[in-house]
Formats: sequence, C-alpha cells, structure tokens
Amino acid sequence: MPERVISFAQAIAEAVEGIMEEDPRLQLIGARFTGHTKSARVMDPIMERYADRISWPPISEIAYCGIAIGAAITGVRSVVEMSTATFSYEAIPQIVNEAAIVHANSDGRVCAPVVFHVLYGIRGAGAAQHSGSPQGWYWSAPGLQVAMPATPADMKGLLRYAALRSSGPTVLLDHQRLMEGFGPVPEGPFEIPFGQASVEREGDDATIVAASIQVQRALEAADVLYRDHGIAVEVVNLRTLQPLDHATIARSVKKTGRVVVTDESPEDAGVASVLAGIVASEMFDSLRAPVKRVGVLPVPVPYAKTMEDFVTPRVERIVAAAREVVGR
Amino acid sequence: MPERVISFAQAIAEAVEGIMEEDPRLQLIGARFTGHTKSARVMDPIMERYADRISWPPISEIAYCGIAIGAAITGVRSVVEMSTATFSYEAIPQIVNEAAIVHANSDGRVCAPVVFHVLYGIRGAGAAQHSGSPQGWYWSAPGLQVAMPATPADMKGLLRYAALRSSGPTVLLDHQRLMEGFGPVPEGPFEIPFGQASVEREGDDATIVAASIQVQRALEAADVLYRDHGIAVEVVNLRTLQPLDHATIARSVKKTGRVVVTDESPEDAGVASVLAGIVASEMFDSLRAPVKRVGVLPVPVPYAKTMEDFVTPRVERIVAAAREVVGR
Amino acid sequence: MTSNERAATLLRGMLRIRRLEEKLIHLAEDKTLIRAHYHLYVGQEAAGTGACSALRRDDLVFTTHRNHGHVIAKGGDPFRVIAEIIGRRDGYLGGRGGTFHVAAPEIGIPHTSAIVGGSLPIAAGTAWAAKLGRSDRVTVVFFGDGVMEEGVFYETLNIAQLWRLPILFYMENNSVTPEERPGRGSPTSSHAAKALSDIPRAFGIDTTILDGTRVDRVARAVGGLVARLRAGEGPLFVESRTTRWPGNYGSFPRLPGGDTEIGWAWDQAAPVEEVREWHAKSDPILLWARECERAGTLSRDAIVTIDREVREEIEKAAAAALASPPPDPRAVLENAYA
Amino acid sequence: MTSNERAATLLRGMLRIRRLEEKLIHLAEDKTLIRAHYHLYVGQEAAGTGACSALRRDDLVFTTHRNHGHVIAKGGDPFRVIAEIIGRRDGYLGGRGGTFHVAAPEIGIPHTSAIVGGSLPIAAGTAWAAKLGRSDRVTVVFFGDGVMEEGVFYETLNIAQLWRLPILFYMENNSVTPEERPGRGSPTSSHAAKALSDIPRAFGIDTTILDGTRVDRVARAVGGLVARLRAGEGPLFVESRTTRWPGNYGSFPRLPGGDTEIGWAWDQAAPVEEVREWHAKSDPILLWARECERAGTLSRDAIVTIDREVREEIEKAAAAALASPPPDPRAVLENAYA
Ligand SMILES: Cc1ncc(C[n+]2csc(CCOP(=O)(O)OP(=O)(O)O)c2C)c(N)n1
Ligand SMILES: Cc1ncc(C[n+]2csc(CCOP(=O)(O)OP(=O)(O)O)c2C)c(N)n1
Ligand SMILES: [Mg+2]
Ligand SMILES: [Mg+2]
Repeated sequence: MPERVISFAQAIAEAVEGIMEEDPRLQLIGARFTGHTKSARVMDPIMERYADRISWPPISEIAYCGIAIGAAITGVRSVVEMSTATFSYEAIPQIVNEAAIVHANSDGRVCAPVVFHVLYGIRGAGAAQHSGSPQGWYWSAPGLQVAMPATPADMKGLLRYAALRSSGPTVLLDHQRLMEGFGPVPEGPFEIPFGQASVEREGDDATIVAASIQVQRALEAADVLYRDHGIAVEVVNLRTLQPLDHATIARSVKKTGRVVVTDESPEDAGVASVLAGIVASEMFDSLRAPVKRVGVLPVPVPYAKTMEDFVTPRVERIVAAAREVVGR
Repeated sequence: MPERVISFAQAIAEAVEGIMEEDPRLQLIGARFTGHTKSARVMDPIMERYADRISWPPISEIAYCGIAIGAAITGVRSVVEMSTATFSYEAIPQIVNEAAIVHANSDGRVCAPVVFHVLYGIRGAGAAQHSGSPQGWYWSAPGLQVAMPATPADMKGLLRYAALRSSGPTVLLDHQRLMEGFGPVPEGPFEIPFGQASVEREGDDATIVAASIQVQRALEAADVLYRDHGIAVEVVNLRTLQPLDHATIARSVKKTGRVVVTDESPEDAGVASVLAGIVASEMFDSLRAPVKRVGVLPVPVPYAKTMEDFVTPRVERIVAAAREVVGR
Repeated sequence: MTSNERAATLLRGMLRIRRLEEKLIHLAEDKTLIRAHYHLYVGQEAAGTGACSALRRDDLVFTTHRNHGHVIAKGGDPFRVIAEIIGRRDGYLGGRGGTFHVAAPEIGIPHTSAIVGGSLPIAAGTAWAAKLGRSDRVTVVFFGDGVMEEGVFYETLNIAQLWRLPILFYMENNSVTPEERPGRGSPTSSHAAKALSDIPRAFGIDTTILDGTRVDRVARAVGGLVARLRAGEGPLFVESRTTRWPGNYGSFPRLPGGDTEIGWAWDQAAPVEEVREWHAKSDPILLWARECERAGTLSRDAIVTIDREVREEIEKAAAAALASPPPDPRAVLENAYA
Repeated sequence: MTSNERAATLLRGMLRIRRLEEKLIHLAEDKTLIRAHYHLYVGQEAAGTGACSALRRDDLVFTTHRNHGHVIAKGGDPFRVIAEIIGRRDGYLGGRGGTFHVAAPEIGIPHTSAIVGGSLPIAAGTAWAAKLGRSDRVTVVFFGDGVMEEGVFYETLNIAQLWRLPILFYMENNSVTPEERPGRGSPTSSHAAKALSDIPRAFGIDTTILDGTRVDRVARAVGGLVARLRAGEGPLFVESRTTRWPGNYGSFPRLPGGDTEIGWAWDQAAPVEEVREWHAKSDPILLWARECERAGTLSRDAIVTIDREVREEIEKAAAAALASPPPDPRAVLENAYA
C-alpha cells in the first residue's frame, strides 16, 4: 500500500481534529496553529466544527496561559496556541514559575498537562521580535517538556501524545517554514511518546544531531555531502529536547565518531551548544573530532534578506561543518 | 602595604556609592542589593544619602525595567535592583525583546545602558520560586551582557564597568550566599572590563571553569583535591558569560587537558552544558578526558534542607568530578 | 448550626491560625527549622476564616506567599501545615514546598504560588473548568493589595469578566489604619487609584468592601457572594481591609507583646505599648471574643476553654511535626517531570 | 501660520502617509520586496498627523507595529521609510528593522517595538528622564486598543500617574463604527470595560475622547494637552477613535478600491461599493479636504495640486529606495552588542 503523503500544516489540522474528537473536554485557546503561512486556511474547518470549544482570548498571554494551567489542574486539558514564540515571553512567569513546578512542588500529587504551542525561529522578515527561538530556555526550566517536530508524522504523533497522554506541561515549538513540507503520515490516530529520537538517514562518516527545521536542512545537507563529497552522514531527529534520547545519540556517535549539532537558536549559548556539551561529557570516548555547532549567529535577528540569510543555520553551513568534522 | 579585605556585601555598597558619586544623573530603581541576608543593612547609609535618586516602584517589574530602558535611551543611566532572579521573568519581554535589541535594531545608533541586578540561585529555603538561575537564558538573548561576580573585587569592578562605561544592557547576577564572603578590594574606583576572566588558582592537572559562587566552591574543592588527592586544579573565574573570555579558558585547557565546568543552573541544559559545548567544539584537540559538568540537578528546587543540599552543585560534587576527569 | 456553635466555630478557626503562627515564631528561633524569611497571617484571621466558612470542601481556594492562614481556614491539618513549613516528610507537599507554597490538594488548595499575582490566572482557570463542566464549584482567590501593581491582575480580571467566570477575587488590603477601614479608600504610595475598588468596577465587576477584622460580617457577606457565584453571577470582587500587626513589619516576624492572651479581650490595657492599640482596635480574634461575650453567644469561660483546647491542639501538632523525619533527598528526582 | 497654510500642511501630512502606504501595497506584489505581513495606517492619518503637528522636533514619539504613519507624521523622510520597509541600506535602520520597527532616532523616534504594549514603559522612561533633567520635552506614545488587554499597560499607567510623568498616552481605537465615534464607548469582545476610557480614569488620569478622523480637532486638542504636559500636568490620556478601512482586515492589506482619488472628496458615489461608505464617512483625508473647501481655506485646485505634489514626492522616494542596495550581511555582527 502506498504511503499517504500530506503537508506539515495538514498534519497539524489532522492532529488537532483527532485530539478534539477523542477528548470531548479538551479545549483550544487560540487555534491559528499554522501562522501567517500559505497554509493558514487549513485550520478553518476545525475552527468551525469545534467553535464552541475554542476560546479567543484577549492579548493577555500571561493570563490565558495561567488559565490553561488552572483548568488542567482540575482535569480540563487545553492546547494553547500562542502564535509567535516571542509572545510567550509575556507568559514565562506562568509557564516557568508555575506550570513547570506544579507537579514537583505538590510532591507528585497534582498535574498540569497543558500544551503551549508556539511558532519559533526565522520565518522570513520577522526581524528581531518575530524570530525568537526560546527552546533552550524552556529546556532549562525543570519540569517542562519540550517538543520540536521535524516531519508531518512527528507533528501528528507528538501533539497527540502531549495533549492526550502526557501528565506534564509541554512547550511544542513549530517552525513556519516547515508548514508546506510534505511527508508520509499514517491515517489513523497514533502517538509518538516523548524521548524517542529517530534516525532519519543512516551513514557512517558523521552524525548530525538536530530537531525541527534543522532536521530537514540536515537531510538536504546529507544529499549534498554524499553527492558532492562522498560523505555519508547519519541524521538524528531528536523530536523532543526534554526528555532527550541520549541513547540514540550515543549509538550514532559511537558509530561515526564525528558530530555536528545544529539548532535554529543562538549559536553561542543555545541548544547546539548544550547538545555539544552533552556529547562532550557523555560520549567523549567515541569522539574523533571537535563537535561542530551550527546555530543562529548570536545577534538580534535582522530583517533584510541578505542579513537574515547570513545569520540562519542554512544547509551550506551544515555542509561546511560536516566537511570540517570529517576532514574532507 | 597590607591589602584591604572587605565583604562582598560591603563591596556592593562601595560600588554603588562610587557610581552614584561619579555620575550625578545615575538613578537607582530599588536599592536592596544585598537581599534577605545578614548584610541587608549595609545599604542603609547609601539609601539615606541618595534618597532623591532612588525610586521605589510598585511591584511592576515589566514596567520599571522598561522605564529604565527608556531613560537610558535618552541618556539617563540606571541600575535596577530586582531582588530575586525569578521576579525578572516578569520583565523578560522588556529585557529580551527590547533592551537587548535596541542597539542592533537601530543599526548601532541608539544605546540602552541599563544594569538589571538580580539575586539568583539556591539561597537556602527559597524553594522552587525563589531559587531560579536564569543566567543561561540571558546569555542566549543576543544583545545582552551577563556578569556574574565571584569575589568582592569582581563585584566592585564589574558593577562600575556596567553602570558607567558599558554602552549596552547588562544582567548582573549576584548570589546571596556570597554576601558575607571576604576578599581584597582596592579602595579607590576601578573597573573590570567585560570579557576578562581571571585565573584564581593555578594548577596543571585539571581546569575548573566557573563563575560567581561556583568559583568559591571550586576554590574550596581545589584545596580538598590538593590536600587529599594530590590533584592540582586551575580555577578559571569567568566574571562575565557574555562576553566570554574564550582565550583564557583555552589557555588553561591547553595546559591541563582536563575540564570540569560548573554553574548553579540546571545541569542538563544550563550554563555548564553550554560551556562544555564550547570547550568540546573550540578546544577539543587539547582535551584528554570527557568534560564533566556540575550543575543544579534538573528539578524544581525543593525546600527541605536535605533535598536542597542534594540538588546543589556542592564542593563534594566538584571534587568528585575533578577526580573523575583526572582519573584518581 | 446555632449561633453559639457558629460563634465557637469562627473563634476556634481564627485561634487555630493565631496559635499556629505564634508557635512558628518560637520555632523560628532555631534557624535549622525555618531557614529563611516567612510571612504570617496574624491580624487577617477573620478574613480567611470568615470567607472559607462559606465554602464547601470541593470549592477551590488559591492563596499567596502569606498562605498558612488560608490553608488552615479551608480545613488544613495543623500538623501537616507545620511539618511543611519546617520541611518534613509529613508536610502537605512532603517538605518540597515549604512556607512559600503550603497547599493541600485534598481540600481544594491544589497549588500555591509565592509569586505576586502568580495564582490569579490559575484560579481563573479552575473557575473556567468548573463553568465548562457545568459544576457549581466556585473558586476563591485570596491575594494582597500589592497584586494590583502587577499586570497579570488586570489581564485576569478582564478575562474573568468577559468569560463570566465563577470566581471571587478576595483582595486583602492589609495596611489600612483602623480609622480608614470603613471608608472609601485612599491613594497609596504604590497605586494611583483614589480607591482600589475603583479598578474592578471599571471592568464592570461588582465589588464589595469589607472590614476584614470582623469575622461574622465577612462570613455573611462572602456567603451571599458565593451563592451569587453558584447562580452564575461571577466574577465578583471583595476588598477586605485589615490593619497590619506590629510584629509583621520587615522580613522576619517578631512577637513584640509575646503570645496573644485571650484575656486581653477584656483587659485592653494589659498588652505592652507597642501592640496595645492594635489588639484593642484591630485584632480580629479579640474583637470577636468581645463581641460574642457581649452578645451572649459565648461566655468568658467558653472562650477561655476554646483557646486552651486550640493551644493544646497546636502544641500536639507541632510536636508531631517536629518528630516527622526530613524527606529523603532522592525523592526529588522522581517527581520533577509528570 | 495662516489658516490656509495650516490647512495645506495638515492635508499634505496626511496625504504623504496615504500615498506612501498605497505605494507599499503595490510594491508588496513583488514578494521579494515585502516578504511578510505588514500593517498600514490608512484611515488613521488624522490622528498621527494632527497629534504630531503639536510637537517639537525634540519631543519623543513611540509607536507600534503600525508605525509608518507616525514616523512620517513626526517628520520622517519617505525615502528612508520605504527603504527600511523593503530592507535596504538607506533605511532608517539600515534595513535591520523593517516594517515592524521603523524608527528615526534623529527626529525623536528612538526605538519601535512591534510587541503589543512593548513601547509603553519605554516611553514612560523617556518621560521620566525628561522630568529628572527638568526638561520640558514631552513624550507621546501611540498605541492600539489591543494594548489595553496587556498587563504592561496597567503597570505603566500606574507608575506614570504615581510619578506624574510628562507623557501623553495616545490610544488609537481603530475599530469603531462611524456612529459610535462620538459616543461614550461600548464594550468590545476583548475588553470588559463599558468604555475603555473608564480605565485610565480609574487611575486618576485625565482622559480626552477624540474623533480621530478629524485632523484639525486632533491637532488643537493635542496642542492643549501638550501644553499641559509641559506645565507639569502629566500624565494625560487620549482615546482617539477611527473606523477600520476595509483594506485593513486580515494580515495582508489590499486596495479594494484602488488608490484613493482626491476627487472622491466631492464625488462620494465614485468609489467601488466595498469602500464607498468608508471614504464618505471615515476617510480623514477626504473629510478634511471637503471641510477645507467648504471653509474656503483650500480651493479644489489647491487640494488637487497638493495631492499631485505628494504623489510625485512619494514616487521619487520609492524610486530612490528601490535603487538603494541591500545591506552588507556582515554588518550585523558589528552592532549586536553595544
Ligand atoms: C513577581 C514578584 N515580585 C516581587 C515579589 C516579592 N514580594 C513578595 S511579597 C511582596 C509584597 C506583596 O504585597 P501584598 O500583595 O500586598 O501582600 P502582603 O504581603 O501584604 O500580604 C513582594 C513584593 C514576588 N514574590 N513576586
Ligand atoms: C505580546 C504580543 N502578542 C501578540 C502580538 C500579535 N499582534 C500584533 S498586532 C496585534 C493586534 C493589536 O491590536 P491593537 O493594539 O488594537 O493595534 P492595531 O493593530 O489595531 O493598530 C496582535 C495581537 C504581538 N505583536 N505581541
Ligand atoms: Mg499587602
Ligand atoms: Mg486596534
């Protein structure tokens, strides 16, 4: 049977539809999951069908995130669609000081299963305030789970797991530039439990560790590396930063001994550096070359296309990094 | 001439007094720099002397941080004393979305030299909401400088540099448990420009990279390591995370080949991991053992002393990590 | 309940808070028991006790850094409250939360934030869930006047009113002089409104001003408000005014006049000067004891007996809490992620 | 200035914004020039133009994501504004900021935030600095009604009033029907207040409601308010009401009726139906043109001439902006840290 192929945006719609159907108490706060993209309209039918379970709050991020937390505490789950990731900064006191600690602080007695959905990263002309990448912050807020789907199937499976099965709060970061990408997605309901990375492409020469859009860029880079330089890289798609699948990374690093870590967050102190640190401390004995990081050049993201492209962790920069670790 | 020795808290008072004297337009927003410590009263004389240049704002972190930014833009510098670091989360939209980008976004035409002062970390019975360590977040917000003094002299010199000389915004993180520590501090005014680490102790066997309270713990660990295990560690005091003094770290790592990185932020995705990542990618060829990280165990910080001690990056954990990298 | 029973219940409820917190000040002399600053509810007991007396067990309550009194008022076990505050295994949160976070999920206090304003939207969320589930559970969120300086307050008020949530915003304005307690309110150094109650009213929220030192009036008023909430008339707002107890300035509470003596209800000159006027005009417990005696609902003897019983209860609770072991540190690793 | 000159200046100021923004819609057909969504000031020109006409060059202005009009009104150069919006080196910010962030430090617009509410406290900060420096510079912060949903709005209002800052909060309520523009205000789906102006009043801030489509009235009113600010009577608040232009719904502006024709001022039936009523009742430019003609301060010919001149000016500015090179990417590394 041929695999069914749909777009990332369609996978979001399917995932949202599925969870709304399965849990009749589940609420949406906001619902424009696909942002200012060509795929913006994909949510329209769902917004119509489930209008009575979608709330459109005022521009009050800290309040509506807290409301979702309170509802979750008393058994009503919600998915909060916050639009641009930088808007979630307004709600950090609720996300980090409250949602993250509810479970631990109650000695395990209370749960706050909320999904905070944001669109992060360099979307194109978003400039400094609409291109933020806070995944590293949320990862380092103990108690929060952090999911970053790379494929349409990831999206469907991770959102479903977060919204219906997980007992904890999750920040799910999507990238606008993934929306029109296609991939195989099973028709029926399925979940991808957190902490399970997938190897998207096998290779012996080097490992590229990535999540979200950087997986797609890594796969493109892998093609170029193989075609032009005879380098076979393995691409590890993390799917979730927290929990992190250390074992899958370690297995690959053991095989290749050479690692590129890449993430669309600031290169100096963002997720790529953290991952490099984990590799250096837990997988050092497998390493045969410096770990190379490819991230956003650590400057406020600029508007003009020339500048924006320059700071983006593009395919060419991944190719160059992989060539460096492999040494050819 | 014998060196003059004063406490960290006294150094804060001296630093604040010095900057208020030198720049007659400088404002303080809040002034309880020494927190809920034994040294709380050390600020009293300054609060009296400069009462007309100290504003006590309502509990409105996002607003008063923004006010300081606006004032800085039009030439009035201020130091904002925010008390506990977790309270600064309320102001992240202003600190990260505004202060950090003012300069870059204006193509270098406008400056916002503000100092945001916070008390971070595990102070003792602060529990989940009064023990936060956001240094990694601020570091990964491009445009912000991040200072973390370890000694009374650091404090005096770094605050003076940030408040009077720097053209950019700085988050200065102090640790309550440093307040009653003593150290030599020159009497007159002096500055410590950002990006200059200091080697607090020399040694050949391993390098400990740290800032703030972890420098003091590293020095204690160094004593134990030398006395009990014959291990001579070198302690690098970073002073600022942004800018980071890569050269001083690299020099030390080149000499020792073995590295422990430690910071009182979450161990999995905090500053220790970032530093480990930098070492692994920039100084790999010097490395002769896995980089060891010692951070806060990645859980919401608990209240009871037994639990709190357990999650703290204590001296014993640094000793154990150093012994591991050295292998004896 | 007869009016005598009611009088006794309210008195006992308030005394339980007072005696527990006085005990805490004594315990805090040992710095290993209470290691940092903490906040007491002394002087505000009538507010929490009166308001919670109008609630069902399954109603939800949210509180603040100043939470001990609310947890006791909602039915919390003094033993487990003290154990939490001194960081022991039998604390409501197993010693994880401590004084800043005392909560008691089993009696409707699921999560306590010590961040100024932190509880407000969460409380609106439990109210929203109740409304969605067509339940008549109400949520009461207690908070200080300082919360009105934080933006989250306004955002929450706005949504609560737009969505007509069954929530009572119970604001405790705890720095009001005795003379101003009945008045309209006056500007403070940290809020620009001429009266704080102008603010919820500008959002169209029905607002009641209460003398928060009068337990009976609080109980009756909140009873009426809760009935309106159950009938779908939320949100509602209360400004409850109390006068700060002299021991409650600065970060570390003191006992300037020693433990409260119940007899001061009739011997108003007895306390040391620093607290004399406060106990005479602003101590909700002594005010209530005096009122009950005058009204004949409780005799002096009955009052003294209740006080003795409560003191014994708290002594026992404290002893049991002190005997509770410190928590096993490794447990923190289990509950970090749900 | 004579009243004729004044009439011409206000008309020219508004037209400069309209023609520039119409041009942007045309430019945006080329997706490499404007690569994402952007916000236009069409329909609100009278507010920015009128208010800024009352300001000195050294007064400070803050704006929002919807900033083009304010920058032009404060005296911004159309060439540099367009260059910024299409990301070119000659833009006010060298192409770094783009449409979300257009600012012009040299004329008193130092930093533009596209975060809802982002500019408010910063504006209070420049007002604070002016007060500290005993300067009579004032700050005007323009913002949308949506900002009143964000907590930062309330915190800023409170401090501005407590500290008596020389700031004008100029709130542009841009979704009001023509009939409601002169009224008291009505509840919206996103704010609970019966009238938005009840809110600043609850903080004790003197508040004026203006029809933001009437440039002359705006200019006079703001002139008076600015004089009061210079005299130390701040803060002050304005609610300025306009009616949304049909091209301004959704994320990508359209030109449903083509470029505005100045002759529609007298030929109200001419526009296509979708925009006909809007141009007749709510277009501040056509309203002013009509008013000036009626009052005899500007003839039809004079009006047409001004329009032609402005169109030529904008065409030239756009051509120059298109000729400006893209910025050198490496420059971003220089200015990240001050
Ligand atoms: C966001 C935040 N800022 C500051 C603090 C520090 N803080 C704790 S209690 C308090 C005063 C609160 O006043 P109020 O709400 O009136 O409560 P009260 O203590 O009077 O009961 C402050 C500023 C905090 N906990 N959270
Ligand atoms: C903190 C934040 N949340 C959400 C947004 C997205 N956003 C941009 S404009 C806007 C509406 C603003 O409405 P209003 O203030 O009335 O301004 P208008 O667009 O009507 O001029 C929103 C929600 C944002 N920029 N910042
Ligand atoms: Mg108070
Ligand atoms: Mg609007």
